[in-house]
Amino acid sequence: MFNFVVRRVIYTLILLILVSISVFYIFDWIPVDAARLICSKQCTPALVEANRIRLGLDVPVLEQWWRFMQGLFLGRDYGQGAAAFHCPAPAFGYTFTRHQCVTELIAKTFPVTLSLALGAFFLWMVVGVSLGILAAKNRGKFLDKASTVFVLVGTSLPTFLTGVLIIIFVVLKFNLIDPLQIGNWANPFTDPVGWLKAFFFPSLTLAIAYAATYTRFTRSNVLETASEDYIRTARAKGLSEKVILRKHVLRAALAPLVTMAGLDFSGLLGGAIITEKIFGLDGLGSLSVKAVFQTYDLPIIVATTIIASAFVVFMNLIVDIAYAYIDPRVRIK
Amino acid sequence: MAENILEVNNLKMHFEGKRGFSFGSETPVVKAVDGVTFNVKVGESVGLVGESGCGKTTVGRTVMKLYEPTSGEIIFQGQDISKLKPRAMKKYRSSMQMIFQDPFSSLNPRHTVGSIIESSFVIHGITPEGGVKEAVRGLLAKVGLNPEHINRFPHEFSGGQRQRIGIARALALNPKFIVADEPVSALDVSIQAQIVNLLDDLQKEFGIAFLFIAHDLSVVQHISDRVIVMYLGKIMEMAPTFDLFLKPRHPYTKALLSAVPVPDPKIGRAREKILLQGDLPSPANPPKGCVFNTRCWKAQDLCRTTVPEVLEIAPSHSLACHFPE
Amino acid sequence: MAQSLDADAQAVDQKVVLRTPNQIAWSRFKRNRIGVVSGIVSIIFIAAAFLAPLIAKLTKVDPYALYLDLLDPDRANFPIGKFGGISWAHPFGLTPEDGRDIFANVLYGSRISFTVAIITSVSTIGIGLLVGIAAGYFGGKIDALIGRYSDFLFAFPSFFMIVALSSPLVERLTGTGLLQDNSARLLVLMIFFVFFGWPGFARLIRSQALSLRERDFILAAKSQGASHYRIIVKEMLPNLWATTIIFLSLALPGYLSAEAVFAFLGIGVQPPAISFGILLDDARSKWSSDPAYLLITSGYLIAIVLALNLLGDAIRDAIDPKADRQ
Amino acid sequence: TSSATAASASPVTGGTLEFYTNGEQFANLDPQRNYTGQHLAFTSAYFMRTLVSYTPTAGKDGFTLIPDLATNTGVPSNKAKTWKYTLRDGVTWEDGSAVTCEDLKYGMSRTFATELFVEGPAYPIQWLDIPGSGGESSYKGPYVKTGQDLYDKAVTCSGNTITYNLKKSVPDFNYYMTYQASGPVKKSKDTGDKYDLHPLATGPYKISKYEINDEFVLVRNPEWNKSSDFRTPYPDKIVVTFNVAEDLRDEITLKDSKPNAVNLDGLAPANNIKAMEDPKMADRRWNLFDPYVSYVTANNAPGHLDCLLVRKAIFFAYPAQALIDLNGGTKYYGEPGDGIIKPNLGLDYAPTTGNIHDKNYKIEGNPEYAKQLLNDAKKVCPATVKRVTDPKKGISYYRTDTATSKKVATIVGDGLKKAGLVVNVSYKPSGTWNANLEKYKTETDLFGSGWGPDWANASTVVPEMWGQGCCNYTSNMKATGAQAASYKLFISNVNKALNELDRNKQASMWKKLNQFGMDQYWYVYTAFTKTQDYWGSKVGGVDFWDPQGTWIFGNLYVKK
Amino acid sequence: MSKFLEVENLNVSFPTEDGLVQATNEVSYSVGLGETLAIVGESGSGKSVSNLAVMGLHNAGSTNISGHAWLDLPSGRVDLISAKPEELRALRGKEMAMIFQDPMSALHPFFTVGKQIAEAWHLHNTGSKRAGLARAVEMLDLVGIPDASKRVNDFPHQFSGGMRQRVMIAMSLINNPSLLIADEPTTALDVTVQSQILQLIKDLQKEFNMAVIMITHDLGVVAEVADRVCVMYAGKIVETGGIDDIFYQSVHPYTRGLLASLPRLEQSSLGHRLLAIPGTPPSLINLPNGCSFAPRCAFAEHVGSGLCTSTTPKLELKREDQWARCHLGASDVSRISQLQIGATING
Ligand SMILES: Nc1ncnc2c1ncn2[C@@H]1O[C@H](COP(=O)(O)OP(=O)(O)OP(=O)(O)O)[C@@H](O)[C@H]1O
Ligand SMILES: Nc1ncnc2c1ncn2[C@@H]1O[C@H](COP(=O)(O)OP(=O)(O)OP(=O)(O)O)[C@@H](O)[C@H]1O
Ligand SMILES: [Mg+2]
Ligand SMILES: [Mg+2]
Repeated sequence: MFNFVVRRVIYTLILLILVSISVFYIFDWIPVDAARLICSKQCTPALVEANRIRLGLDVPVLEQWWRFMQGLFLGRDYGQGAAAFHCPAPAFGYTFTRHQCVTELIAKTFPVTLSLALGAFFLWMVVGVSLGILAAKNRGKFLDKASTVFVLVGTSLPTFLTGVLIIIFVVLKFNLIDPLQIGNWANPFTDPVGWLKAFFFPSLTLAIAYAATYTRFTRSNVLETASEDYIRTARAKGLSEKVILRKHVLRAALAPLVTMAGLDFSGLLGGAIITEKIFGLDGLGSLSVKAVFQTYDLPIIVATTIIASAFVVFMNLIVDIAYAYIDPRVRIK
Repeated sequence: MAENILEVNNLKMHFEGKRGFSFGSETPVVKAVDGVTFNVKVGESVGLVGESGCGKTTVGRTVMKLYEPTSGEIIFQGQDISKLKPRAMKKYRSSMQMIFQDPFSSLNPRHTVGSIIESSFVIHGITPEGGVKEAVRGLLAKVGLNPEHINRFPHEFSGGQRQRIGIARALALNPKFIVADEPVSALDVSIQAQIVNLLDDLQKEFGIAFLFIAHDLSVVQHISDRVIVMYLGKIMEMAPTFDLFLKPRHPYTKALLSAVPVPDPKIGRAREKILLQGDLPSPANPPKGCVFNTRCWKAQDLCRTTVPEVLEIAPSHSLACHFPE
Repeated sequence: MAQSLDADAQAVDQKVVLRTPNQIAWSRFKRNRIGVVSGIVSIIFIAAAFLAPLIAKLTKVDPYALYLDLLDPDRANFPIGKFGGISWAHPFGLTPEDGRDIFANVLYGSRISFTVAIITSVSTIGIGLLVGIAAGYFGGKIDALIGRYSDFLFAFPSFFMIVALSSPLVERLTGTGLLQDNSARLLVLMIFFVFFGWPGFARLIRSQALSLRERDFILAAKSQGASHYRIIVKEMLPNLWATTIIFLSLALPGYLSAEAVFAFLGIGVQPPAISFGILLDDARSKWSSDPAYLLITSGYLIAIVLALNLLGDAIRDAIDPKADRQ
Repeated sequence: TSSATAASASPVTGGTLEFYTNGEQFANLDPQRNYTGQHLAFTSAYFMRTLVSYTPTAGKDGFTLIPDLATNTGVPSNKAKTWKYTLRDGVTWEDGSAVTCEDLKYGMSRTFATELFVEGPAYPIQWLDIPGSGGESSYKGPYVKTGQDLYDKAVTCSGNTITYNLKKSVPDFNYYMTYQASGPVKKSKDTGDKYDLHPLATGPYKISKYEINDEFVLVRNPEWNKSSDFRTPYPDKIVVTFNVAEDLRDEITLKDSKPNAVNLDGLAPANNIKAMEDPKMADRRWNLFDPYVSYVTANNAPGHLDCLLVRKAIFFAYPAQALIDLNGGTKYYGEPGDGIIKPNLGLDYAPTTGNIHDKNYKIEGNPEYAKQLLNDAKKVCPATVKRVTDPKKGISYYRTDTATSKKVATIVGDGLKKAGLVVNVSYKPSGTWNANLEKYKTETDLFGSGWGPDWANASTVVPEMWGQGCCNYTSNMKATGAQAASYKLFISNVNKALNELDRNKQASMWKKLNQFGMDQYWYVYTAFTKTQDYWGSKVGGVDFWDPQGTWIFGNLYVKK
Repeated sequence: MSKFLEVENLNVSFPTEDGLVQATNEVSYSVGLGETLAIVGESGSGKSVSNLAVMGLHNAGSTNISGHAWLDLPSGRVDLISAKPEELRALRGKEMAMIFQDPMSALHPFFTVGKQIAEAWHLHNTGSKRAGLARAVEMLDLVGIPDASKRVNDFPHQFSGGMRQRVMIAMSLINNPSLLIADEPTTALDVTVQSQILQLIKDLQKEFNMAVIMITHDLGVVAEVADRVCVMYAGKIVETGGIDDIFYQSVHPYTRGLLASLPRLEQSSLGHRLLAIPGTPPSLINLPNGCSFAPRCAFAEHVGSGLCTSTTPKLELKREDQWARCHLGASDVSRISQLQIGATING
């Protein structure tokens, strides 16, 4: 087990290094000259050159990457001479269009994304899993059919439509929440109601599609597990159906959900782009998308890409290790 | 004395630790076959028995060159084929064929019976006299199936019939040597006999040499001239069938024979049984010394330290035991 | 031996069903009423998409024509009349501001969306099959390599990468002068979909190939001397079709809505070409003044995706009734 | 035009005045970057003072300059090549220190730091007596310090008096002093790029919070002395909320759900009409001509629209009506213009001849006449005609990829098609549009934008749009070949007009030049646009500031 | 004498897409305490289905069950088929227990074996967790798992096949049931392990005086463990009787065929052909008219006027305590088979 974990961690780190280097190469390769973009309307070659130095794009890609990595651990100076300034570690870069260290931006937007992701995660897990279980339990009956409809609708509605429809036909129609409050950051610890108001509907939107998938997955897993031999064994012992479901079936049926949920969740941490856009949430997704669409703000783009990758890669690691704990068969040798 | 069609010398097949899509979960090396030496004479039927996981299938497949052996020689019709590349191997393929255990998975469910059997011809670019279709019909008849069923799919047949299809496929190119890997163990008793008889007949009729793998000793006894007993990747005992069943010399063979349930209550009641302790150790981590020592009632210190050599104790009767019966 | 021959013949003849797996699947499918209906509806949608020019001609509407005189200049060029200007001539009404016929636009939009979805699904399947089989069948180093590579690809935030990279790549493509603006945009989008889409399918195929590889009929073919090529093409592929068709039935509606999502973000084709995303984005921004526009365009998209999803479910149930997905 | 009527009531002190916008941040607050009317008006009204200001009064009087940080509006000498200002006493920064001449000098020097600041009006680079050409100066700004001695000679301080030495006559120099770019920056508090987020206040308010995408808050500046300023602050607090979704923004305005707030953006066209026609909203809105001219310029470089008749054909085929309707109609969007000088520029405007006054001009487009013109053009410039009618090539038209932009392009394409012209639209990412401007403007044939004068003189219009100005980047006059000679003459006339000290003479020169450009059909479409703005029912003191085309922010107060 | 379990006319059928599967048809058998009944038959002949019905382990919705299965409890006879689910549940694991063919999949992979065994104990006893676990160790010890007190905390995948089957046995016997149904408990195991397990079951049966039903398709196993035998074919019991009767003087041609087709280790059968039963068992959906075995039966032609293919034979008493479902009498069968064997060997 220890070996397994160590090997996984090393692999994860290697993967992360490779991915981050690739990100640097990719953004170097594409025909976008960030040095030119930040000099706005009137670009002279000298100005572009100056910008290149300011952005640190004047050195080979690998060195750019290395400086980035150093910056992560040691902090980094941006700009030159009198106008230079320092971003403390972990420095993800500096954006000249928003005049801020990228780390500050991330620190500000991440809680939003995290709230959205957590809210959605909670909703879809609760709804998806319980509906899936209920449907499996009442296989072929009304509830099962109703859940089928839910699954179909959920998987057929693109998030952006769900979001728009929820805003138009729920939020605005019934005046549920001061529209200005949606997406306004509120600290969940000091202002839980404000937090709920800000994130309930966006989370709901996001949760619907996932909940549908999870309902389907849970239902089929529960049914599949229920037909396993060891469930028959449990029945032969004289266990009641309730206990069998609760203890024996769910344990095995829901284990694969850990992997799925972990990866889905980590995917969202990188930003739920569509939902954030529709509800005007200021999360990582919006940050990165705006960076693309507004000025192609390379430092933000690179930083968010790497962060999103890191979430995925690390979550993969965590999920793998967690799964090994949940399923003793994986916990080997 | 008839010459050998197959000679296997110190064959080893070790499966490397497995790596796949996910980094981190690697499996250890499995010494599935660890130095076996035996031969099969022309037209002879050799049985290979042993407990599950002892490496019978691996021997069969390695001999067929479905696996690249780790080391050792496989001399087929006088030629060492152990290192041949697939293309060079093709020449020998028509003379050696295989029959599989599971009649369900050995036939491609998406092909008709006809195309399954004719594939042998297609692959080797052979057009038999009277055409491929005719030849296929002939083969079907030969194994006791209705030639009209040439266009049916495998799932329309019962297990025994499917096994016949598999046999027809193996016979297509008139092989000289067939590896039959538990050809009847998946079949019901009433069907088993049909197939055993069929194989028996074919062997006699065409003089095909067989390596007959089975864990059911009574079947092996019925069909083989000679029997090899394997345990944990190694040969324990090798002897003519009659000798082996009459007077097993290796403790393991003895235990194995005594464990076979006899379908005769009176004999069963009278018989004394040797009950082995425990189970087969893992081939990934075999015991030191004689591999059988952990379950052997006669094991002594020597057995735990020293690997017994395979010695010929009587004409064509070999044994690997420090303390034979 | 003659005796057993007869008995066998009898046993076979006595069987109730003598059908190929495909026939069985088909008959199972035919019995599923929802499946049949959604199949027909899907075909109608697809036909309508690809026959859009013909339909437009028959109904005498031009998707590119601007029916400006049917717009109300006093309402910032919103259509005259209720429900977004629905009339016999324009059954779905007109787009605000530029007065295009929504019916024709929806048809043309679905044509682009379907084209994207079909091409990407097919390419994804092609690459996925190739790579998945290579990994699963050959195993070993190839498998490890492909595995690592797909781990690597999975680590990228694909959605965001598409957003971030597509317009620079479009620039690069149009810069070569080989492609026009919109074809470049479509090509880039499709390349991205395929690029990030294949590892998923390849993994699926790999695991199937891996278990197929252990099936005795593959070993049988090998022992007969069949080449790798023959084994893959003749023995494995026919057994992978079911998985492939199931994947296709999921991928098609998936890519269809993905195209819309990206067009909604401003990635993908641009006017005068028409796509769902463009229509939906436009409709969304005008929902308060012209709700019919949003309802009709989103309704049409949802209907297509729903029909395809239902069809996919039915196909899956028919092919693989045990796998109990809803 | 009817302006606000609430001005008659007496203003109330206290309360919170709010603004809301779909935007995510102020384009720029850094004084040397600030260049849009509304931002200039906003910053100077509340917290950043300049040497000179426009009078905070509605109507023509608004154009009158009044001293702000300075004691006068500037003393020119040496044929307006030298300008002197004396600082007022008692003006302080928000940290309590006095605003000095050095601060002013340092502020303007930042304009030269083009590696950092390029967004602002960069007139000093052309004007100050420092060698250099075009946008390049020998002085590289206070950070790099190259040529610092040259700058120190051009701008000098003696006590409280600052002197600007120019290399040519600039009669309008004092107008430039209303720009934040001319304003002070305290060197020790300069944070370079980051200064944009928190410029130091000199006015009655100071920034207490600025979070991009979120909120901007101004509170009273305790270091500010009433005695040193003409301003009277009313609200206690000013809050700008960013990033309000467009739907919500419109909803708030229509329902007056935030009565103490001002809509900084306006409304989507359809809602705009709704709001304008709603009698209940009568005293919460205005509809006025803004200072801007919206235009579509034709690239007349060789290989592009280098043929006068073709440009003219495009002009007459242009579907102006549909475009105007889509934006709200003539009542709200504006009318086709007859030049680049708008009537509200006053002195410099006169109706032109030809173009929209031509008898063949139809507001909905006149494709027949355009076809006729194209036919004529075939004799003069067959290659160009062939190109613009070739379905594979056509007129290349770059636009940003926003939703409205796409609709406009569609309508333009459709309109020109009727005349047999082919339009080939390329949508470019709006975010990187500005950065690629230089490239785009040489590639595209048609190019749309808008421009308002920097102050009430066509000297900030004609040279900028058609000549060799400093600050407008959409100008793509590269007339060569057959047109080279006449264009050269045009430029020399522009330069003459620029140096003309007699304002009336100058005005008539601008009029002629305007006519010339229109006769060349350098623009294939111009519109004199209007603006509609909205505010809540509790907002008082609403007046239109003509020079800035927006509210007189300093007059706004929150009603009790 | 009333037996501990008496199954009467048990019919189990499954409605499927292709038609009604008549898995068992009028099945009756019984077993007494201390007795072992072997049910033998080919794959799909209904062995498991009938015993699952006894245990009440069929899916209620998709199975049709009729008939009776009387359990002779001290508190009175209970019909397991018509009993309420709760009653049945109280009996399962307590009075009757079952072990299954595949020990690999019959244990829950996520719980330690100790927990799984103790769970069975807690269900029918009250006691602390620790007591349950102690009891589990005791049972593991009893079934011969070395080092039981340590291994209770292991997971099933850490055990070999034979050990898992021991765990299954320990689990099913923890409440001292009076009836143990073993459904092919050794089919998945090697011969050496098989004989260990069979011995274990025999020993335990003796110790606890249980009624055992041993389901198998291996006549060798039957010979070793059974007191009485039921032979099943196509959902029906074709012959039943004492062990020696079935092996040495079977009446039904199918039983005879089975015995004759076995290659045998003991009598040196080298060289001579096996006597195979031709053909394959019928599908359970459309059973042929008459005797299900008739199409494969070498005796059918000796019965007059196509009786075998038209009339379904009843289970009749052919000899003392030996019933068979055949139109032929006991003496006919042995006469004809003598003839046939001679013919095959010579021909
Ligand atoms: N491809 C493989 N990779 C790794 N290990 C393998 C592979 N094939 C077989 N083994 C291992 O090698 C050992 C011998 O396997 P083999 O299949 O030869 O046994 P067998 O005697 O045929 O058993 P059985 O009676 O169950 O068929 C087993 O432990 C098995 O797990
Ligand atoms: N749930 C079910 N639905 C439909 N048919 C079933 C079901 N369960 C069993 N059957 C059918 O009932 C018949 C009897 O099955 P059963 O499991 O009792 O056979 P068996 O004698 O135990 O065979 P084996 O030796 O293979 O275990 C088979 O034909 C089987 O296909
Ligand atoms: Mg094997
Ligand atoms: Mg069974």
